[in-house]
Amino acid sequence: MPEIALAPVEHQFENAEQQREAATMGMWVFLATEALFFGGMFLGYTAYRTYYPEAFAEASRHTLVAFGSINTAVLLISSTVMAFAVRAARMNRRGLLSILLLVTASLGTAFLVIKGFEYAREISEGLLPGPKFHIETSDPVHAEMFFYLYWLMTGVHALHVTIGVALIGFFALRAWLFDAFRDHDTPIDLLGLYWHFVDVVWVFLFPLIYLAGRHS
Amino acid sequence: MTTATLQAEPQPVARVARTYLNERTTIASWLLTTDHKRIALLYMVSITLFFLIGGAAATLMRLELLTPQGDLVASDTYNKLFTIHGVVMVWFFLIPSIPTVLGNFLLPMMIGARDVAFPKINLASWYLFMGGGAFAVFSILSGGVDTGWTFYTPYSSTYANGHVIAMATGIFIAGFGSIATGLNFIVTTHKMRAPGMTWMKLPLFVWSLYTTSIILVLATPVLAITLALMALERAFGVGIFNPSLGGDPLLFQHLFWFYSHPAVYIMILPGMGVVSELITCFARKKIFGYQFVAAASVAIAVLGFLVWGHHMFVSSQSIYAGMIFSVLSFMVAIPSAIKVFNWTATLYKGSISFHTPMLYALGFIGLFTIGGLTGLFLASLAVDVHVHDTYFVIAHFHYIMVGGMVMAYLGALHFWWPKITGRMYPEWLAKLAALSIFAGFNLTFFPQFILGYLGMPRRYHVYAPEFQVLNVLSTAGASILALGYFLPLGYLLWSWKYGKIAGPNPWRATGLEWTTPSPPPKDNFDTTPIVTEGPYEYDPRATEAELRAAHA
Amino acid sequence: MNEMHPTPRTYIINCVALLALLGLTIAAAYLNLGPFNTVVAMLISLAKGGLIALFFMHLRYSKPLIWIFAGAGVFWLGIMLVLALGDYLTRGWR
Amino acid sequence: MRTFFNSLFPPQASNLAPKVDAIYFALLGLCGFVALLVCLAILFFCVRYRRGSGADRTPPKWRQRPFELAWTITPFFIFLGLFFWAAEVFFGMSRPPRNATEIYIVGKQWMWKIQHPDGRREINELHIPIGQPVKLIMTSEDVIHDFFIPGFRNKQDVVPGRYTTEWFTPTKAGSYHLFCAQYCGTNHSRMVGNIYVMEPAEHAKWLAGQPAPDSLIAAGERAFRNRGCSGCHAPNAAIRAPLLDGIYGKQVPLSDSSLVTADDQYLRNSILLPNKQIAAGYEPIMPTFQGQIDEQELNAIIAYLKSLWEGDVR
Ligand code: HEA
Ligand code: HEA
Ligand code: HEC
Ligand code: CUA
Ligand SMILES: [Cu+2]
Repeated sequence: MPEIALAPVEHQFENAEQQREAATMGMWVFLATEALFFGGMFLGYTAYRTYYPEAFAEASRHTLVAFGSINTAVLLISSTVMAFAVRAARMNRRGLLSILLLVTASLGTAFLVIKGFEYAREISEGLLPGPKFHIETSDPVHAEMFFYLYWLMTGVHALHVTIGVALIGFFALRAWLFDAFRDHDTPIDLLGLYWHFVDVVWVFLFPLIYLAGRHS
Repeated sequence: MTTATLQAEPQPVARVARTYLNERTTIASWLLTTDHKRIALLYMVSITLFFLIGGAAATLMRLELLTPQGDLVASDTYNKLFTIHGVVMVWFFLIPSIPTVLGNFLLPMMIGARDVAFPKINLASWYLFMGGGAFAVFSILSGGVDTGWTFYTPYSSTYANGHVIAMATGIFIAGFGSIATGLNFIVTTHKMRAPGMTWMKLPLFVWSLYTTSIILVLATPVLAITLALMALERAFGVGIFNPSLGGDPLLFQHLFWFYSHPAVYIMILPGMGVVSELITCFARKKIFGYQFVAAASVAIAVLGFLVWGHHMFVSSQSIYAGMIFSVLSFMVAIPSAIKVFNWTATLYKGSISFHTPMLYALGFIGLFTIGGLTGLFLASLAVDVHVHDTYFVIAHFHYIMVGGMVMAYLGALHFWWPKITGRMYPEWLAKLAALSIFAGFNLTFFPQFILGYLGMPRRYHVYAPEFQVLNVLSTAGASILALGYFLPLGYLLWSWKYGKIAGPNPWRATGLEWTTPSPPPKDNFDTTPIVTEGPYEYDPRATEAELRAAHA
Repeated sequence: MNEMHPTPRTYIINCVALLALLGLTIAAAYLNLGPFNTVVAMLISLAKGGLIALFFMHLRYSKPLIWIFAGAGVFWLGIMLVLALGDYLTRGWR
Repeated sequence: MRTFFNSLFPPQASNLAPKVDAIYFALLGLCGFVALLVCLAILFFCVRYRRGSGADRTPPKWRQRPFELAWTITPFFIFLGLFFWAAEVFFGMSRPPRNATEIYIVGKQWMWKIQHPDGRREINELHIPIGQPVKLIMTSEDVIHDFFIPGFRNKQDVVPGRYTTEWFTPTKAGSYHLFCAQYCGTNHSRMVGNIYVMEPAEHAKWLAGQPAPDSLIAAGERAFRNRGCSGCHAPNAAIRAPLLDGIYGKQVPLSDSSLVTADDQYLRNSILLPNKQIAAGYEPIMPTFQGQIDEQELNAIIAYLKSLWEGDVR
């Protein structure tokens, strides 16, 4: 993530405008790299799903669509709150900013907790690939492939959520204690971009994982 | 020759000027610096060390290949040697070489900025690079890795012995260093240009760094996730690439080459940028077709992403995919052709002098052309079936990477050495080195084309006896090459202390970096420059007239 | 950048739209549309991602340069998927 | 002179070799010409316009654009031509003729196991008669290998978990190198062998000298019985399973209402991953034989299933 400027304008920049534009652009470039980082796994998923659609559909039916849907809603709402937080920062409303950030972070935490329950259930049902993996389907080999990809993709995503929650919490604290973002809202802007990106990734993960085989 | 040199009079130094070098001198001031010029030097020292490691492995390999039997080292050792050689040379030397050393040093100066956009991230990228390097060195010292630099599954993930995971971690971490550098360069080029420095006034070196950065940023993350998946498969038996768990080993190859083919353009574009600078300066001529050369860089960066499957023609990928990748591979050669022809045309009616950097630049054009043209052989499907994974491929890429990029790196080092250190290198010694590198290089790698078409597979520790003669030639060449590389190592260090004082612009080159003192002060420019002229306002006739005047 | 900014109203509408699309995608998944299930799901995801990018990430109010970089990630991802699937889908052809 | 040439150029011993070499020489000529042109131009300019040479340096009047267009478009068409030529030959390389002898190859670290249709086996050696097209059906027991015969200009990766094919018609008697060309571990460079191309008469003599083989089909039939396949797939079996007579080459309807051609890969999958594709109208009860049947036995079974083939669709 581009660094968070503490001094209003660092020595290499001419003015604050240039500094903000540079930081915003840096963040977008970073998000492009993130997209391709996830992209590698998406390619794996797409390739195997086109080859083994039945196995993937059956395996997908073993996931908990209710949990997944709730989690999607949680993330979407947290994104909305984050958008308001960015707005609060721009308006220099420190109290509102820290509260909104805290709400966002709590929603993120809720997402992780729900995901944690899901993981626990899947482990107990033998859906964690490995020696104990067990699934009642006609093509267990590729059902297991689905679950490799499931754990990888949601795992890497959850890691991103965790990082996001930690950062948001930390920023909330700084906003509250030091009023760190008065007239200097770029860091919050960037944080928001990151959080929305994590949300977008999930928006694509959700149908691929939970909805692949619902209709049959 | 002496009259032909156009060096400005050395400037007498009245008092010690404040430069980025002597501004502060503690070790901490180096290790914690955020000055792009110091970071460039940190990188320079580090990649030189890695070059020596990779070169030592190459030396041992070439010695082993003197005889058809495997008598110097065991098979496993040989396999580890070429893995170390490939990994270190690609990720720890060639990819960082010009971008992180000369790019870091010059990019801000060339566009009239005080520093890159994110100096702290710049420093962090060096630490990431060194952290990754530490993992790589650890895995080498603790037993090595024998997968080849391509890490093909399922060999790497299931059957290989050695510290594959440590090596992959090293590359993974260093990869994020690359991403940080690329991100920095992109934003810097977009946002930090001095007033008047429009895109059509950018030096071509900046164009090449910019396009390189685009590749770095969009390709490297795919390598990261690919190696991570491979490591997970190795550590926990995750079966993404493992056929016995229902996976497809070709998926790994697709992902790997999606990164690694664009990565070869990471390795050549900066060299092309350097050559554009050198040719114009030493021919004292505006580059022929500036816009086309710049656009060719962009075209290479984009098209370079469309051809990765040409490494997989015989991998059992679909033959139709093979055909698509083949035709696209031909297309990606067109922008390279544009560059070669424009450089040649630039020489026409120039006023050409042959200082060491120019020798390297001319060497680059010749050797890159040969390497690139043999790339066309490889892109031709039926021919690649025969020469895939033979020494023909080895020769192809060494012609581009060593004959092209390493030459460009050395040329650039010599050209900007006076700017970096404030001193001149010794010209005659440098010319001797350039010539012996050129001769040694061709003797090393030309025979390998023949070997390849004869059918000698690569990664062979023992080989059929009829291949011996050509291998001996190759090893002989490699010894000359090694000596050639040691010369600059010695005299450049020497010149840092004892070289002639260079003055701000010994080549009388255009470009903002030459308007600063040598070595430059910490913030490069006292006042932000305002750019009114194009990047290559050279005039060969004026140069000739001056020369005649000096004679008279 | 400051002149044109989304209002709270925009954010709320956006949020509601996203949740509605979420409902739609779940509902669509239970209909048997044959191969179109995946297509519909991906189209809805694209719409959702687009809304988030346009309004929450302020893409709609950003300079063209930002559009280019946002697009670059998607575009290059597309290259990867299309060309690799070009292999996977034609392997059986003879 | 001949021997000198031979040390620079591999023997041309298959029908493919002249075709590949033709492209190679065309490329050599073309690229040599272009390289020469570029180098001579550079050399000429460097001499003529060396500093202080007194040559005329008035800027030329002509415009740049025509040049740029010329050297963009010319390579474009040359490249297209090259592509089509090489792709045409490549396409031919991937389509074996119908009358080709089918030979099974199994690669494993670090040897080549070869099974002829009549059941003879060889290791790291392959004896074939001149003039008879050969189709290799290859798979690997462990990692990726590559079956490379420089004298034939042919090579193909040998991938675990699936069949790849490669074909050629040997045209010159002699002994040719066989190399493993895909890095496969410690003894990769020792995974080599010889291809012996013989006059048909000599090949027959060689055959006669070999111990009478247990034919591949016979071995397959035995395995089919011993492994219990016949327990389900025999006409009188108690379990309802498809009859396999004549299956090879047929279009098999699957339970997801698609059709597949029953080729080598399909038979292999049916045995190793029976539940991946279910024949329409049957229960998915066939057990998997993954890990129980090794590649050679599998090849024998498939050869046996193919021998049950009647009819003339191929
Ligand atoms: C910097 C590195 C670099 C560069 C720039 C290139 C550039 C090119 N490469 Fe190369 N390549 C590698 C590094 C590089 N390569 C490496 C490392 C490998 C092996 C990896 C491994 O397996 O370990 C490899 C392997 C490789 C293969 C796979 C071989 C195999 O394993 O079977 C192929 C196949 O198509 C290929 C093609 C090309 C082409 C078409 C270009 C083109 O971009 C070249 C374009 C340039 C020119 C063509 C020259 C100038 C043009 C003219 C003067 C024009 C006029 C010409 C005519 C009109 C004929 N390369
Ligand atoms: C990227 C850059 C790069 C560079 C600069 C080089 C440089 C050299 N390489 Fe290459 N090479 C690769 C990239 C590179 N290489 C890659 C990617 C592979 C494929 C690996 C794989 O298959 O996985 C390869 C493979 C490769 C092979 C094929 C191995 C095989 O397949 O079996 C050979 C064989 O000759 C070779 C030789 C050389 C030589 C002689 C040099 C010379 O130019 C090097 C000269 C440098 C020096 C000589 C340094 C001087 C220092 C010393 C001499 C120290 C001496 C000290 C002691 C011995 C104690 N290299
Ligand atoms: C328990 C009974 C059983 C055994 C034992 C068995 N099979 Fe099968 N096999 C079936 C059934 C039922 C099907 C059809 C359903 C399917 O396609 O999976 C089938 C399908 C097949 C097919 C695909 C046929 C088609 O029409 O698509 C092949 C080939 C085959 N078996 C070969 C073998 C071989 C070889 C063996 C022994 C190594 C074997 N089978 C052992 C029950 C069995
Ligand atoms: Cu088998 Cu290399
Ligand atoms: Cu390539």
